[in-house]
Amino acid sequence: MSTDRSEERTPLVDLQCKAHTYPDGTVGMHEVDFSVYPDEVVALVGGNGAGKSTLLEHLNATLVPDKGELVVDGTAITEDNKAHARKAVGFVFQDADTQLVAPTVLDDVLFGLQNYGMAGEEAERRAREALATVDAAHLEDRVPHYLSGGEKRLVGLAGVLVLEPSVVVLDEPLAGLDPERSRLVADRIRQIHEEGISVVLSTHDLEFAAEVADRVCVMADGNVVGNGTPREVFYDDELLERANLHPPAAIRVARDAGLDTGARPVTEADLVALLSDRGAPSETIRAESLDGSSGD
Amino acid sequence: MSTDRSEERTPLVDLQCKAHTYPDGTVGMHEVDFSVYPDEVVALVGGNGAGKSTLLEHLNATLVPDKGELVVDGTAITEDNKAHARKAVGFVFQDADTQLVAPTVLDDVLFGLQNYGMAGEEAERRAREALATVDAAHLEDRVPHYLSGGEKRLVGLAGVLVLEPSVVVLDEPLAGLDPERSRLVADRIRQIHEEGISVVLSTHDLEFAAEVADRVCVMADGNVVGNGTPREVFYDDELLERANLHPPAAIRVARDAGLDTGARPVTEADLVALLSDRGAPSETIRAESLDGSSGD
Amino acid sequence: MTTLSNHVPDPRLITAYSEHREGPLHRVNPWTKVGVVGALVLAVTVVESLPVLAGLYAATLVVYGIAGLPYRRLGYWYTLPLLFVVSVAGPLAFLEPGVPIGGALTTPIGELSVTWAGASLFGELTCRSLTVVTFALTATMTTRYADIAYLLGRLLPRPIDQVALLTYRFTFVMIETLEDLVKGVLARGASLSEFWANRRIYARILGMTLLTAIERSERLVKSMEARGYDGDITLYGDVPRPPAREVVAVVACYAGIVAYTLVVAYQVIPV
Amino acid sequence: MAHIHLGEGSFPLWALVLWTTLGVALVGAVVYRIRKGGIKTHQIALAGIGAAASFAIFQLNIPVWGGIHMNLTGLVGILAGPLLGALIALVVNIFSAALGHGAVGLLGANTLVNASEAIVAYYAFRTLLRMDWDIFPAGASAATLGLSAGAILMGAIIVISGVNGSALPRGDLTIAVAGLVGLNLGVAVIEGILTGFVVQFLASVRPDLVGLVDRTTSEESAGVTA
Ligand SMILES: Nc1ncnc2c1ncn2[C@@H]1O[C@H](COP(=O)(O)OP(=O)(O)OP(=O)(O)O)[C@@H](O)[C@H]1O
Ligand SMILES: Nc1ncnc2c1ncn2[C@@H]1O[C@H](COP(=O)(O)OP(=O)(O)OP(=O)(O)O)[C@@H](O)[C@H]1O
Ligand SMILES: [Mg+2]
Ligand SMILES: [Mg+2]
Repeated sequence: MSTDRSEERTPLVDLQCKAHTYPDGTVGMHEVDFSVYPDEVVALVGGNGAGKSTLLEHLNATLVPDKGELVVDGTAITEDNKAHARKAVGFVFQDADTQLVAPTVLDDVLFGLQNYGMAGEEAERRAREALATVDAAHLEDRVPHYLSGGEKRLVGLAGVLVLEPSVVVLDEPLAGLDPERSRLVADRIRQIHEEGISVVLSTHDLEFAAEVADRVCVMADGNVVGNGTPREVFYDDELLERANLHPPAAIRVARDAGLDTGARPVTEADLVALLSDRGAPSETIRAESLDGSSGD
Repeated sequence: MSTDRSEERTPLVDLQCKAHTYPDGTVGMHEVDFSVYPDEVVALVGGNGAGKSTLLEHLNATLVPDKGELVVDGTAITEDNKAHARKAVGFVFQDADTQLVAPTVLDDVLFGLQNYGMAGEEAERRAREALATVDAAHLEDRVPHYLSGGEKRLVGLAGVLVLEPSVVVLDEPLAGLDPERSRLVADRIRQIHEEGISVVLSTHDLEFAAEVADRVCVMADGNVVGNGTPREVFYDDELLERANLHPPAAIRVARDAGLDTGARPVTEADLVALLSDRGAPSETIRAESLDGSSGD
Repeated sequence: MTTLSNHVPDPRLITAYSEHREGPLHRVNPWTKVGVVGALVLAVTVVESLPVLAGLYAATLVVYGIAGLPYRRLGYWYTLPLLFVVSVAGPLAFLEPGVPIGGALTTPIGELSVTWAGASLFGELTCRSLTVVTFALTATMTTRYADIAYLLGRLLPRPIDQVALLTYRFTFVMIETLEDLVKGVLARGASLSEFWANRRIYARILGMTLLTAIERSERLVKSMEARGYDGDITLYGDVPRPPAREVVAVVACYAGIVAYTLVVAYQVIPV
Repeated sequence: MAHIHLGEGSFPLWALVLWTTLGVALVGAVVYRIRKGGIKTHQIALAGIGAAASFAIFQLNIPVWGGIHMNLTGLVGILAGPLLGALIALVVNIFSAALGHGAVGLLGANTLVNASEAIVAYYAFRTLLRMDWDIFPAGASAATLGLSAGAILMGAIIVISGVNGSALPRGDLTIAVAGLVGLNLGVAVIEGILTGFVVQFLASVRPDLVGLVDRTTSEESAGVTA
């Protein structure tokens, strides 16, 4: 199982990590070789403690391998030029609360810009623009403490987007969000992708992974154990078993209902399309209309 | 939309709350009238900030209404007999981290027992039994702080079950858990229910609600706006719209694929059953017989 | 939450007043309020006359009311400041030389009586303390979060300003952590009503609070560094300079106090 | 934290100036030391959130003698070290004063008192551990020592300053203040014991925080205990 891309293009981020050991001796991950290519959405999936957060935090040199190498945009990252990795790879942490440090939302979005020496009108203009991108312009004067979970996440995202990174990393972007807010965040992720920024995210929600990702990476026991398109990965039972995962609902339904005919649905939309193809005839038998539009 | 039960049986917990106001003046919920009956699983659903946690925390008198009343097992709860509510209604908080306070897992499970004056061999035996119920016997000597999210949640559950409550309340029991651990927790919830304990839980995962709950309560803006079986609630579009929710995947798929024929699937299993019934025939159209039946 | 004390102002309530209410003092420039706090501190330090001190205190109480703030809460919040006054001024009320009020009480250690001078001292110290307490609360309850942050950032040297800003931001988070821990143990039948019997539970709650704080700070470092922070940046917006009439008012306050000091208190300039 | 703060206006003007100057000198020295080592993000984050925790803990009503409140300054000193401990004491005092607890004019005096608690507790704890004391008695004694030092310092500050408007001779004032310090020493013992239990609990969960084991990457703890 491999992505064709890997041979074609130069990666934006290339991580080779023999091992990462936490201060208390826990090996968070080992023998990991992970790249992010231009213009893709990569989803990291795996059980609790599989090493997803550990891997993600290596991508902008928040953590560094015991032994290994991180190359960002062609530059090898060392102790001295971590700032390069930090700037090129934006990071939205799972815990939105610890990401917002300034007294107001606008100040918080400005925070990163100021750290890179930009201030004044121009900085404010860009900050407002970033907030608008995530549909959060109306929040600019609010105190972070009074934001809802979803709003916090969006503001965190704006604070990263404003730095114009080439890659955005999101650790569990949907954690704790209700369906409506999840949809909002998912839409923003798609939009960022359309603007040409690569996205790497971790999630426990395989339906979400199947929907947004071009590529899915499966982790287990601190290792990347599988890698491919959602369809490749989620139909690989052995792989999923190894990572303690279950296939997404669409696949389970298609299988359990004996529909597994080669169309290989992965997302809900696939399933609907498959069913409409098949369901339509029997629908008509019951004398109903045939405009159940679906598919995409 | 109403539950027949309400007229038949006396509730285990009966909450009438005119309003609850937080210290900073936010009204967390108002005009809420909520009961838990013997032998049921109730799921509370609703958007972020709808008031789910606020309602749940009233059930064991962690929070008290500005004006209102809580009756547990026929006893009205006042400032002086909160202990009665605490003992009868076990509470597993959303944030597993702030729930475990002892240096080892076994100590933590013993914690509640000791508070009720039970100690020694007998207490330990019961604590071990409770840990075994949630499949966590092997963790007994571990430091709770270092457990994975799912493990913490299970230990928290054991710490409550050991007290033999008549109702167990779980605030977002699946938050942050991977699919395997979610399934484990869901299985435990079913098992607790089979043992005759009523369960009240809140969740953002409507598929999960549809699967485990006998009754679903919908909250919006600090109010209970709907109440009924999963099928009643999740097919009530107006209600879901009002609460900013989308129907579970099975319903969406069935609808989008134009399968909505009266069988009204709610869970994945329903959908599979429906499809197998229908799938078989249409499978057969492509060479087999036509005895499609649906509904039950 | 009953276990959290209502004798200590809850920062969440304070901020709710400053963020969500509107009153005449909300519209006063934050620098002006700081100026007035300074003037009041100076005033209560140099003024020695009980009537004048009582007048100052009454004035701050009125301002508190005009700002639309709740008097009943203020009563609770006075508990600790009053305790401090009592602990220092209480013994002095008995020891202060002078004419006893009423009869003396005979005790094994000698005669005990409150003197007029002692009672007056007690009154003075109470007015001094409560004047500033009341106005400090008025100021914090009518100044927006972002503005307070700006003042802190401006008034404190680096890196204390950074520390103070993070403290301000995370106080809310830590109070919630503490509250959750308390809820968690109460839900499992713990009683927190007696300290000694529950000392271990207290230790665990407090230990977990600090542990959470430390681990949060470890994550915070990551998140700040991920946005290029290296210990040295402005985290706050801007507060304009006060309008001329407010400047005049503050200057007048100080001038009045200096004049009072020179003329009445130290009698440097004879009248 | 000694449980009695000095109230606003207790001292004459000259004393206010004196203690403010000394407080500024102490804080200046701390800031100088921190700046000299290069300001590290983790120091700022720990001090910031540590102060927030200390401030939050102050909200908890501890049912002794009808209810006392503590900031656990001794514990904060043990965990954060003398430099950050002193900064935390200052910041906590600033926020306390803003909420009408403590005094704006006596920030200097109150900070001197609390910083001394953190600093003494830290060094006492290190020393006792080196002498192979067990964790509970070491934590409890160190915190009690630190808090006692603070209480005595506070007594000294009051006696030196003299109470504003009081005609009482210094000798009699000393007697009155001795009673107050005695009371505070009582509270110090209670807070010390509580600190001992907390340190013991933390040692069982994360021994590296109380310096019982070295973390392999010492980056984290190095600045903290500097
Ligand atoms: N700060 C830390 N100190 C010690 N061990 C850690 C630390 N952070 C993570 N670990 C350990 O490293 C391993 C990988 O953890 P990681 O957080 O990367 O998993 P994850 O895949 O993100 O899990 P989750 O889905 O629960 O977020 C786990 O065994 C975990 O216990
Ligand atoms: N401690 C608190 N202080 C002030 N307001 C609060 C507090 N806790 C909750 N609220 C407010 O009360 C309302 C209901 O919150 P609650 O936590 O009950 O919602 P919820 O349905 O559990 O949301 P979520 O799905 O995000 O957990 C919200 O507006 C929330 O901001
Ligand atoms: Mg993770
Ligand atoms: Mg909730």
